[in-house]
Amino acid sequence: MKEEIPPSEREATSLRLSRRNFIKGVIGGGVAASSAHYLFRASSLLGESSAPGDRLLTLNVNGQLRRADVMKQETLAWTLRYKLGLTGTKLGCDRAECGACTVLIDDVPHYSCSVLTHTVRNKKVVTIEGLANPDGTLHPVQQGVIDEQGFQCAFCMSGFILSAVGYLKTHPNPTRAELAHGLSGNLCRCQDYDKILTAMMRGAENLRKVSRA
Amino acid sequence: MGILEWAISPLGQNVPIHIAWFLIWVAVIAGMAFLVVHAVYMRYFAGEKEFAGGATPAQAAQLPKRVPRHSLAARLFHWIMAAAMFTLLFTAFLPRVGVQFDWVTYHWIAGVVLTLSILFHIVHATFYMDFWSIWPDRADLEDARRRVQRFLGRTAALPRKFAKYPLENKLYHGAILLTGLAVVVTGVCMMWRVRTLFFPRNPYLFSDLTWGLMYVLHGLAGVSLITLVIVHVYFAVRPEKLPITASMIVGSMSREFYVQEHDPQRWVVEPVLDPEQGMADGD
Amino acid sequence: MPSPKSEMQKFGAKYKLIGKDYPTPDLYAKVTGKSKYAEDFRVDGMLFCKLLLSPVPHGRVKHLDLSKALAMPGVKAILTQDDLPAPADSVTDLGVTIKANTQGEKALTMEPLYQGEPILAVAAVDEWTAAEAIEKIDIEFEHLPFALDPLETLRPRGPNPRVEGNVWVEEENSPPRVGVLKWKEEDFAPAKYGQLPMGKPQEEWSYGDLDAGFKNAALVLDETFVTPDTSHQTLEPRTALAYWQNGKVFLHMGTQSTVQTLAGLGRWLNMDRSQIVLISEYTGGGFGSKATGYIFAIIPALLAKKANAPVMMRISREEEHFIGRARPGFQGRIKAGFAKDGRITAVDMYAIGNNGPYDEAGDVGASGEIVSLLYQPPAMRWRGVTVLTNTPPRGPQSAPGGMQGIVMMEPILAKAARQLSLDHVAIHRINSPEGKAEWGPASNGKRAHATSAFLKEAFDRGAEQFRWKERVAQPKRSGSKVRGVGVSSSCFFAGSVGYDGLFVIRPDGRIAIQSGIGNLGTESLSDVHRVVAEVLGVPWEKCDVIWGNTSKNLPWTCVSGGSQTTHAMTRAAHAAAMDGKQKLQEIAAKTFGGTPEQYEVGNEKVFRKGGGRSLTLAQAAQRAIQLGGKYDGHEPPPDVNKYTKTSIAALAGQGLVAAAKDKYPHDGQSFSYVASFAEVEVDLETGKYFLTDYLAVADVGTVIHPKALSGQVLGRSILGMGHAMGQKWVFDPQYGHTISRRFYHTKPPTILDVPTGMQWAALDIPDPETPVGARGIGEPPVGGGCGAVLNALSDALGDEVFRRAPVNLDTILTSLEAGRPMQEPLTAFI
Amino acid sequence: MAVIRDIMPAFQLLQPGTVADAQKLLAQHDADAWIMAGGMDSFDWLKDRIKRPKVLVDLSGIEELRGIRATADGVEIGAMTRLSEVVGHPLIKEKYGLLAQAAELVASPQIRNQGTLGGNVSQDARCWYYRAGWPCYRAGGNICYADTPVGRNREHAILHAERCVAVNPSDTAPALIALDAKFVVQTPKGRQVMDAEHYFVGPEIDITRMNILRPGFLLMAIQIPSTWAGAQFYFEKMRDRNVWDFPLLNVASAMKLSRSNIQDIRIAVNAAAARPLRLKAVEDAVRGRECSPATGEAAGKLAVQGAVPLQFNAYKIPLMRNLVKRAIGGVQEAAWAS
Repeated sequence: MKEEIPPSEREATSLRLSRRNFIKGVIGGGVAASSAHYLFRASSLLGESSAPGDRLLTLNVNGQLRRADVMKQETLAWTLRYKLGLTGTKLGCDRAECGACTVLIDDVPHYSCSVLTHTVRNKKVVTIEGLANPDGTLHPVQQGVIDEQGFQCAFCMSGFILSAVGYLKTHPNPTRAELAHGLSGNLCRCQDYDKILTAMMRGAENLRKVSRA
Repeated sequence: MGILEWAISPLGQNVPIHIAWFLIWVAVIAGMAFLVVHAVYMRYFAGEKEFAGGATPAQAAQLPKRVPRHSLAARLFHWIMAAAMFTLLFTAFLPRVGVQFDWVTYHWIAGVVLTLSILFHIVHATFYMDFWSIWPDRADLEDARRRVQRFLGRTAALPRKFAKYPLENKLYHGAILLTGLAVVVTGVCMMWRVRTLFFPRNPYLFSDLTWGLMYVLHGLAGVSLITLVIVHVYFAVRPEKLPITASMIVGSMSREFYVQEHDPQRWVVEPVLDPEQGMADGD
Repeated sequence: MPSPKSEMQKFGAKYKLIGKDYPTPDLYAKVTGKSKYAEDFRVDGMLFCKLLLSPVPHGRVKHLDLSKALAMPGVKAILTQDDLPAPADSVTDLGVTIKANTQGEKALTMEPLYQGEPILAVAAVDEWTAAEAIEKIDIEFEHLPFALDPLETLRPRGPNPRVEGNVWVEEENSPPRVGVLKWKEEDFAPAKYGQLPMGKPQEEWSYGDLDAGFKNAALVLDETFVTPDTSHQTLEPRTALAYWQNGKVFLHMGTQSTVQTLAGLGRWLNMDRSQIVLISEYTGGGFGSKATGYIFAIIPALLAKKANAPVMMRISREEEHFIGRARPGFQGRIKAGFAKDGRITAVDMYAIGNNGPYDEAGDVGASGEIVSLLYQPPAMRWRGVTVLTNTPPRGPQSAPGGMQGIVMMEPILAKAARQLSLDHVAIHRINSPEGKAEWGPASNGKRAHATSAFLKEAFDRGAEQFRWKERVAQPKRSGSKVRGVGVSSSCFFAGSVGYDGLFVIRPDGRIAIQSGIGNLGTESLSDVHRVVAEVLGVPWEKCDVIWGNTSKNLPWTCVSGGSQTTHAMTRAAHAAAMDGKQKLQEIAAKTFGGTPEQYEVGNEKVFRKGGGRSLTLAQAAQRAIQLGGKYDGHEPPPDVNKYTKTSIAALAGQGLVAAAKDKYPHDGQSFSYVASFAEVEVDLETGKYFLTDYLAVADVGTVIHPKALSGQVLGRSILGMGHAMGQKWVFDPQYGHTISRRFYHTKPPTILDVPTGMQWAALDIPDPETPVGARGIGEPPVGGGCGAVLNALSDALGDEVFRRAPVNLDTILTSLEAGRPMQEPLTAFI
Repeated sequence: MAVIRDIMPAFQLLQPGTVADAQKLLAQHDADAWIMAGGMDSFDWLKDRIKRPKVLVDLSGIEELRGIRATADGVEIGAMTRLSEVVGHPLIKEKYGLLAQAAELVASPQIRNQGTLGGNVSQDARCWYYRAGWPCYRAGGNICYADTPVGRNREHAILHAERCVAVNPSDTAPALIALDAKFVVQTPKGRQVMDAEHYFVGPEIDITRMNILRPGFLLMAIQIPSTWAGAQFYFEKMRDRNVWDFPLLNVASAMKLSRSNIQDIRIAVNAAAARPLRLKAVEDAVRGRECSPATGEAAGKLAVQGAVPLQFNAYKIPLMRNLVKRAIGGVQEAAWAS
């Protein structure tokens, strides 16, 4: 039943398609029931991995270059949470429906549960952990949440904040209704939409103040 | 490679859903192979036909010049059925081999035509025709034995001439009857699975497994029909069988051919007063 | 007509902290992504587990072969029903043993009663291996008859969802058992006309003279209404992580209650609760579905033991749909009589609740109680049946039963207003409870009563703020659009009593408040403890709330559910604060002489009234440690719960330990109330409608934390709106499978489905029966959110469009097209 | 075999940088390859473990498949252009606003940021039986679970259903048909340019596919001729939720008026059948007639001729009738509408 890629086929593929710009990544995920599993899970073993070299990626996350051993079928949300320890990105549905996993990729909000990590090489990923200044000053949108006591359980919060940050980059001065559209790819099951919107509007205001300053 | 396609039903059971489509090619190849083998046999190995008995010249003289063989009704049935069968086979299998078109409607309409024509044929053959003429009798089996023995170089009595239908013809009819009934019965049930004019669609008439088996049977019978049709067409165009083929069009065969192949005791043809004129009613 | 955003409401005029906004202590961690929910923890050597779910709605495993799965490298253990401990009996605080229900839900089963029920769990080095192992498992089921729709199984020869029957039968002194309830064929006659059949009920009660009520009515309406089954679908699935250390199991999971979850875990694991450490600092929503945890959390715990390694069980959204609980849908019918002025004369109510296969949800019973309180019928009969079906298990969801009762009743009230030519607010107002309003059936000849009710005031305030009269007067139809406005009453139980408060004034002068409340975002976790700071006159910045870990010495606390926390725990906090104050005064008296009464507490000091010597809190704490005994926790108060005593013992010597049980008097049952107002705009050519405005006015007693309250009032309103606007379950009746598995099928409301400027208000009238005057708010708005939208729709479209919720454009369009209701009247799960 | 969902099985990930390379890879892996554009549809199939390609060919690295270019006769949009780029592009907004409107109503902002125009038009059916992995016709089986005496088929087809009653859920497809767009498809035998409506396939022709793409085929670009640039457009999508929902029905039309008469028109609907339907009979009937509510009314009635409702989707008939009516005759806006 499982689709294991025989090594011979992998090599053949690599050989036949050796032109330089041809393939940016060839080797299969190669998990299945092989020993590769152990390699993946013990991702601390990065250096001694006998896995194919191109499973090793350098990712630009929150302004830092991070190395990770990433399976081909691995989603960005998984890599962030389980390989890079950035658990602020939540998995609510894993199906691009709830938005809890929203991160910025090159400043644009994406559902990280539905992005293969191998497709974000050379891109800039920003998660909730990367918003505040290193000195601890919160991002204006984060500050908006504090100001307005936005959100209840907050499982959706990082996704909402990143959606707002992404949206505000292109629409710095939205109306309440416009911002609601900008945030509409995120679901809040506490249904705290009114307070969230108020907090995000406050965030937009904070952001305008900061950028004016 | 299995000969069936399986699927997991919503309840987690493995159920067959239809035959594997490569069987289409198996059937085509089988038909062609038969054709080649038979043609080679006929060309190189078959001896002259030898018969015992048959009509005496006197008897022959009393026969009409054209011996009636198939009634108009029988011929209509045959050709309608043939048209339906070809439509069914092409609509069923062409899309499977890559020729895509809106096939289902044609398929079920042809299926209805086939079903009705077969129903007609069953009634007609049972009540208006010599019902037993198409079934192998003891003489057929005995003659078949004799022919095999003689082919193998053993001594055996000469086989007799045929009744209305040679044994091969009867066997073929038997095969087509089985496969035909299988496709028709399953096909009629399958009409509940699609939208037709006749009844509300209800794919839950039977259990998933029963349906699966039905589709498999329909498919197996269907591909068998490919082979059978190839064989049938092949015989129809073989030179020595052409008079029989022609009789399916015009309804009769020549007195000579009748005398040569058939045994008037086994296929009784009413003598006519003026053998040069017309022919008696066939059935 | 969008109403102007309400002016900033001012609360807590006589308080420093109560009624004021403040950033809650969990907020910074949440906003920076540092807050850790169950799935955010990592343990060395952690395995992952995946579940094999039943593909059949009712069956038995007749063949199971695990060998190929177990042979896979990386597969560490497989857990089945055989590995589960027998469910333990439970012992109440009063020492009464409650026998375990052997027919209740198990974490894993070989006799699945709904499609999606967990059969077994595989622990492996990663999820990919676990998933492939599951695919290698050979499993076959014997198929048994199943029932999805309560009415189907109540029919004389209808299928039973369980081999033993289709309802729970109460037994004296033993756990309930599954039995059979079938109605007669003739009972089903009304179904032909779309009316609910009403055969033999399981339970019934009545009060007042029903016949006279109907006889004297100017108008009698008899309406059948069907409400949807709706998943809680908390955004955090019920993921759990477990590991064992020194015989103790450490469980990370999302749960609404911290302290109250231990009991369930102890029972399910058949372990002493002292051997269980629950870590649940952040919970991604509950809405009732995680009130006291969930049984599936024991799967990783038992697997961790079997595999001798930590196990993370990540629950997928689809699994959450199956095991994550849902509100029971009702098939209900109410006959109500009205006097000319709209006052209800009698209510005859019948409710059938779809329970799923396991433990009975209390919704059916609560529905009658809430209707009896909220609409104050002078005579009422309530009958109910809770029917088992082969659908995912139900559980309490915000305003369990109350919401369904309100949703059955509200369309009738609106219809009556139209038929009697009455104003909708007026008909709600005239039937509203007030003061110590009576509710429920009589017991020993006396009906119970509420602590207070100010719903009429809420309607008055709301009508003004919503500009109700203007809106009613405005034109209804323009172009292809038609507008409608609706109001709804709403209420629910809002408080319990008798829990403990506990805090320590530390030698550094800070106050460590021990909170056994769960953190699911309502902020009651810290809000209620503002009372401690308020009473002691301590700045909030000097208070540390300790929460979310049962090894951190927490006091006996109510279940964080059912809107009881704010009420129960402000009382407990108040009691503990008074104890702390008393102890400070005593310490001062012991230190400086005089009597405790001569000392005052304030400004982080205890000082002699009128000036003089004082001790800072830090000094007092050091003094308390010197004094020992009751002051530093070495002698706990005698009447606190034994759980609290254990915590006090652990805290003893760390400072001034203040602890007390809430023994404040309490006359009546606490309820909170909401008056809801909604406006919709319907496009008659498409049936599509938009909710254009909404206002909820809450009577929740004293407002503790306005922003948190606003989140609850509007958030729970939206939860109710979801029931009106689209949330539902759909099953395929042939296979008994859930086919609405995704959010785009079950349709929880999005931010664009609700008005961008919703409004709320709170009366801020203290409840007279509790020291701070605060009642809970989680549940009360839900029925109003749904009822107001439904009533606005019928205002726009008339009475003949819908007879069930949710109402979608398809319903509206086909009914308008046909000129009569075109919805399936009774069938569940359409 | 027991079934498990929500774990994406392993596959080989190939990320070609050019179309030529992609073609080679597709030729090499043939039916084993799965083409991923934005992935918004692909991930569902993969995570459910229902489709198990050995090879995933990710097209996101192919620059030549992206971008919006003005051409001599209109505009060409690369198949891999993100929906949000389509929505925001000045040329599209200005001249082909119909497409921008349609694209803006797709799912949610994040999905529009990742989903592509090519992916949106090529997406698979959303029938909940099919998506549950049940062995229906579309999945290669022999049954339609939605059209049974008890099937739940509120979202399903009212027109041209043939065994399968699933619908095409694309929002941009009808807009492209109305704009008379041409689809450029690279096949192993060469490049084909076809009318938008010929890109889509109904179940009567191929019950397992929504469009003409077969293994080795690649949708390259969509060309919109200037014929309908700046015409009078109408797009309306009906859905249950106001974001992240598939259409219950949508309509797209482009109309040229000469004074108050309809000089020419193209109109299409989707979610009514397994492929987006161009309503040619309606176009022919209203061409030359006055653009008025009465014409709209007649057009609406004509549009739904032959519609066959299932048990739960009868509403789609008046809905389609009224949407077509509005597309041609206009909407009566409420006086109070903001």
